Amino acid sequence: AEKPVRVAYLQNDIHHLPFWVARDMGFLARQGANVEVAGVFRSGPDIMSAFAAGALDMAYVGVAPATAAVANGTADVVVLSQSNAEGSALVVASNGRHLVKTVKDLEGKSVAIPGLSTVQDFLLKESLTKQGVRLDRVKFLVVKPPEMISALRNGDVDAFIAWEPYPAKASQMGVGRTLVSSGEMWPGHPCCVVVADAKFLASHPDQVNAVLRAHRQAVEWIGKNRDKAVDIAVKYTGMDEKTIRSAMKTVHYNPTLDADGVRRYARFLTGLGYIRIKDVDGFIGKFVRQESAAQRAGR
Amino acid sequence: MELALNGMPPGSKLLPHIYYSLARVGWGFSLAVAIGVPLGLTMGWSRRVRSCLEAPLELLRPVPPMAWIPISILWFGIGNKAAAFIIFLGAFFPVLLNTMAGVKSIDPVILDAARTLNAARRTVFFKILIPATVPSIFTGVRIGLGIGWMTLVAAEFTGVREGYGLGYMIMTARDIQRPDLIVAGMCVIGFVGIILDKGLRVVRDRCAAWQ
Amino acid sequence: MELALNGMPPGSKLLPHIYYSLARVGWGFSLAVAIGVPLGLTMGWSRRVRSCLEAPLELLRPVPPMAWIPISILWFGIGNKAAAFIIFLGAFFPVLLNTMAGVKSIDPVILDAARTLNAARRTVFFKILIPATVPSIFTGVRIGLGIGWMTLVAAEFTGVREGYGLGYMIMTARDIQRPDLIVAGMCVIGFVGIILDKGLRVVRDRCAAWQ
Amino acid sequence: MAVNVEIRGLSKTFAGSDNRSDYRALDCLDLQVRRGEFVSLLGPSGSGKSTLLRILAGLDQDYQGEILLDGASVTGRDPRVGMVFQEFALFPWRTTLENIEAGLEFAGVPKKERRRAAMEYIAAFGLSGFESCLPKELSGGMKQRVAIARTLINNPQLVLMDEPFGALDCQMRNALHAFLIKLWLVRRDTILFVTHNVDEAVFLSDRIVVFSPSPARVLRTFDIDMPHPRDRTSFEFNQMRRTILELLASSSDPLSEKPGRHVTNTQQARHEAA
Amino acid sequence: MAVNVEIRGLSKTFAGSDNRSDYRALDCLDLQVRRGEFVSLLGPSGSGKSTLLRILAGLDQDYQGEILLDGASVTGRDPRVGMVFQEFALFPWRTTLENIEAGLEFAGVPKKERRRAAMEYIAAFGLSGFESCLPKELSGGMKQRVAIARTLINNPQLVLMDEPFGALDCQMRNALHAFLIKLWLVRRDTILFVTHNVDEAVFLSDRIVVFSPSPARVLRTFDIDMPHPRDRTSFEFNQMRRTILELLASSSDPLSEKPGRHVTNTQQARHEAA
Ligand SMILES: Nc1ncnc2c1ncn2[C@@H]1O[C@H](COP(=O)(O)OP(=O)(O)OP(=O)(O)O)[C@@H](O)[C@H]1O
Ligand SMILES: Nc1ncnc2c1ncn2[C@@H]1O[C@H](COP(=O)(O)OP(=O)(O)OP(=O)(O)O)[C@@H](O)[C@H]1O
Ligand SMILES: [Mg+2]
Ligand SMILES: [Mg+2]
Repeated sequence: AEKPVRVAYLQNDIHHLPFWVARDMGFLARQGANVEVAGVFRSGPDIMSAFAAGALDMAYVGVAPATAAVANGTADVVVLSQSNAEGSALVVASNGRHLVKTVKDLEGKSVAIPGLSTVQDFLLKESLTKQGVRLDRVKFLVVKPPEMISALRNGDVDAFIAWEPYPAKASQMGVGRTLVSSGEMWPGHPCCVVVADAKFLASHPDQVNAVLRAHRQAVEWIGKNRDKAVDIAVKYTGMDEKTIRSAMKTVHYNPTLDADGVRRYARFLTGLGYIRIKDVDGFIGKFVRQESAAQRAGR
Repeated sequence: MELALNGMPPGSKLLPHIYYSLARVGWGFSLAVAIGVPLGLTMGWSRRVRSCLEAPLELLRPVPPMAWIPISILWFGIGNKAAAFIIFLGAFFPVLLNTMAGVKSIDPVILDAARTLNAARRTVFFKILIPATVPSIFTGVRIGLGIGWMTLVAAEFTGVREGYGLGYMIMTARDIQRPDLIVAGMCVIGFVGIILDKGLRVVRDRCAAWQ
Repeated sequence: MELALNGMPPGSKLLPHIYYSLARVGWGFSLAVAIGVPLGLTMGWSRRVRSCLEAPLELLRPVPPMAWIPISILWFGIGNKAAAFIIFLGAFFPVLLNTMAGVKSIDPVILDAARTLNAARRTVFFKILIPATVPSIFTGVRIGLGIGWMTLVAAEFTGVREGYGLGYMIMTARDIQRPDLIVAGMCVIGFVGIILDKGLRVVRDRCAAWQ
Repeated sequence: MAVNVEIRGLSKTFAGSDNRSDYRALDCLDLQVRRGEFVSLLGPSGSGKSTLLRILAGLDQDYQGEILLDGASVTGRDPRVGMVFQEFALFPWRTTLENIEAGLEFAGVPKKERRRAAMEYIAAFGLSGFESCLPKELSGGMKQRVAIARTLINNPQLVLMDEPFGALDCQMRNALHAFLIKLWLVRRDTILFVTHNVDEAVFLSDRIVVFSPSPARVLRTFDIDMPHPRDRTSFEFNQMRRTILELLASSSDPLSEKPGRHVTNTQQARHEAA
Repeated sequence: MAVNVEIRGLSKTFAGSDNRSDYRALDCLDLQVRRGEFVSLLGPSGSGKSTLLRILAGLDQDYQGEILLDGASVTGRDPRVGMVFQEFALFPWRTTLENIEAGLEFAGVPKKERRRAAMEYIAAFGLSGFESCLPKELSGGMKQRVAIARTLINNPQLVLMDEPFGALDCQMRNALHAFLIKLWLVRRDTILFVTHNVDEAVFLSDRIVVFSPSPARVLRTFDIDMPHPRDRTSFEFNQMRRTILELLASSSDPLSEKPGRHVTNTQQARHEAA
């Protein structure tokens, strides 16, 4: 018997709902994918470190840490499919101490971001630049998402940008309200993706494809069975149904990745000096292999 | 407060959390003792071994266990090996340093006495050095277990395979914004820590009654 | 390897990282000394104070500083106060316990001698107890500084307002997957830690020359 | 400056612990030390000599019976009583000078005055040149001289000495005997001196009190009226030594101990009790 | 079982450290101890007595000169040499029985046999009933008896004793003197005994060697041919004590020390050197 595929996902990140669904609804088994959860991680960079250590074959992870890891040569993975697009939001304090009505009002304020070089970092900075706000007029604080709500309540920050379900939780708790969702900032922006170790893909294409088929099936199923999907999300995160329900409104589950989005993102990282790639197109060509995988999946 | 009993990622009961955490600490800590004690004995005993290893160890010592997390994932992948490694790092230095200090603090007259009783160098090592160092080893082991246990949360930060662990439980409680469960988790950690320490003290009082 | 000099979140130089980390450790550590030493002295001196405070402190002791992070943010918000609190927690117990142990280990004959020289209780406290405990206090302070420094990475995990700090630097290096920079950061932490310890040893050799 | 000491019906019981029953160290002891008298206490280990001294010094106030200084009953610590300990008990972080002036400092004597007084004692005790040495830099005999000076500078009227020369070698001990007698002949304070050394007791004291094994009773008292300085090798001296040695040998045989309680010295007992 | 010891031109220099220059503890010392002779070494503190014993025991091999046992030159540790230390130096984690049988255990003697031998020594040394006590549960005199038994069970032909009774009180000391002489009269091993106590030296030895202040030279030798057991208060005994005490007093005055080097005892010096 073949060794099971070692898969990882992030704890409490509803962007990874398709995996939970594929697992609980038996899609993985039905597609003949023998999968083992090799780790539940707290952050994308940790998942990429695990790839570097050879401890993982496939994972659900943010496109940002995957790009950084591959560009910096730490891990060799390829993106095969998208888990979700959009699904983050900019939240401002609900008590209106400082009147923030638009992104432009953030000038001179402080905003929490989940980490430098994250998708959220990119979205916010791009959006601010578009509104004509100079970046050095805004104070960015790196705060881990679970602490963002406390920080916002304490007045340590005036706003935060994070992935769901934290924005939903904040409004659920009455601490903040969503100013703009990430879909409004950049419609259809890529967020979480399904990646596989490049060597594993070459040696075990069938197993990879089985997982991808289950993934597509799960995404489709979520679209049709909203309520049942919510139940599964509640089970995996331990959060209340109401939060999950409102969080899922802005998460757009879609298996097809916008490669242009990744390109835009890679340019952003290069611009900030976090990564150094000369040939962005060549890089994307090697990094995003969605078409070939889809072709193989459809075979 | 003891809602924690209902399980934190709901459905995950308290006992397996404790069990998995104990297993991780157990591995890392045992490794620290298994390496730290013999190494400490030889480093205390032989000036040559000491002068070789002292400098690199001194540089590693003040590096926080947390700073090792990325490296440990790189080396050991995820799951128990990486967690045990972080805990090992926390527990190793107190065990090593106390064992070394114990060897150095042996009254030289005791060693002289053994030599005038015609004990060979080997005999001195096994029959004098080791028993005489036992109390210091225990001190180191107790501190090491304490620090190892304190490193637990950091270690479970790296991600856990089984979905169980006290540190993981606290992280989950944090994710879903339940301060009460965080505090409950902290109490459990404090409590288990006290029990472990009490246990070690009992063992020590058995083994080092002559002190 | 010393690319770290170019700054980790690119543009942020190494020196301010060290400076901000030192400031945070400085605050937390000073607080630990400022509270731990007098509390340890009184707890060692007065059986009543000791019996009141011993039990709750024993429960808090084995709780890892990292487990305090969510609580500390809840109480202190983000930034230096929360970080200093975490470091305080790491440094406080070694300082307290060593001071207490120091008071208890004073040779009772020394206290008897002071009393037969007609020293009042107050005089014994200030002129005998405190100077006699200085070496133990220094031991505690050294261990406390070491652990405080080890807690730094955890503390800077809570988020830093200024965008500087060695722990923050390592986290950033992790976020963008640069193991070389992580190792460089660890070396810097180890190195600064050694320098701090050396400094404390110099001060101790000045103050406790009589030992 | 001296005081008359009367001890009447003094009893002391140490409370037992888990593996030790209550222990009666002193049982209705009567003893008088006259004004300006030098009295030595001899007796087997554990007979209660240190216990008696600690009570007289006011370090232990849990006893029955009465202590009278110059006829007035005393409870607790009396500032007229000074004590010299076997373990020297110097303050290790203080220099010779600072140790000797400690008593005056505690009493609030101004710095200049107490420094002048301390320097006088330093000269008298042959410690000149060592004023700023720490205790660890002194030899045993010098430490004991500092300890004596530190006690005497307070001008106690009763000086208690608990085996003060026990830790010294023979030559140092003999030199300090001569020194102590020279001091005492001038000051004439009342001294109660505990020792295990018969030679020492005969050389120093006006009267030797021999205790029985615990609980201490007075077994016998010897008056010694040889003039100072005494000759350790004279016939009279050795006659006295022989009598006392024989009395001690008959009252207890140290080589025939029974398993059970074994407290080597008070220090250890005190530690165990703590 | 005894051995003849000859020491020829023995010199020992301790290397200096930062704040201490090289120190010559022994300078071309000659000394003979005859087969079965009990020789005591007297001399001021720091004169090099312990240094000499450590060299003879093979614990210090960095010296010049020659040591002959029964005419054969010896370097390093010789199994015929045993040593008893002032600090008892018992293994604190071992019971009385285990301490006494240690030497046989190290030599690989089977358990049954060595246990039998140890029990014999325990009985002979009056330690019956204390076989399974740990050292901390023994009194000082018992500890020293265990230390002596532990050394003698190895049947050394030269027994070195470095102030073995220094830590004991007078009565215990006198009782052990009688005990040691009784043993020695039967065994007749060669004994080299270091002490500060003149009384002890006169009571025990065939010959007393008095060392000068450091570096040690032999100042004088006294032959004592009083029969055992000796009477400490006899005229002859005290005549000898007086002569030796006067010689010691004239050769150094312990109360007139100069600031500078002050090492109270060997232990401390060794610690500082470590
Ligand atoms: N704190 C204590 N608790 C219990 N027992 C004690 C305590 N202090 C002394 N003892 C006991 O009281 C008895 C008398 O002790 P003490 O120290 O007075 O004897 P001593 O005559 O001074 O003996 P030594 O000559 O050995 O100094 C001893 O048997 C000792 O065990
Ligand atoms: N390890 C050492 N390093 C340097 N000097 C030493 C060392 N051991 C001993 N000495 C010095 O050698 C001299 C002789 O010491 P030794 O211990 O032999 O004297 P001793 O005659 O035994 O004195 P005591 O009667 O006090 O035991 C002393 O001055 C001492 O300071
Ligand atoms: Mg006593
Ligand atoms: Mg010596």
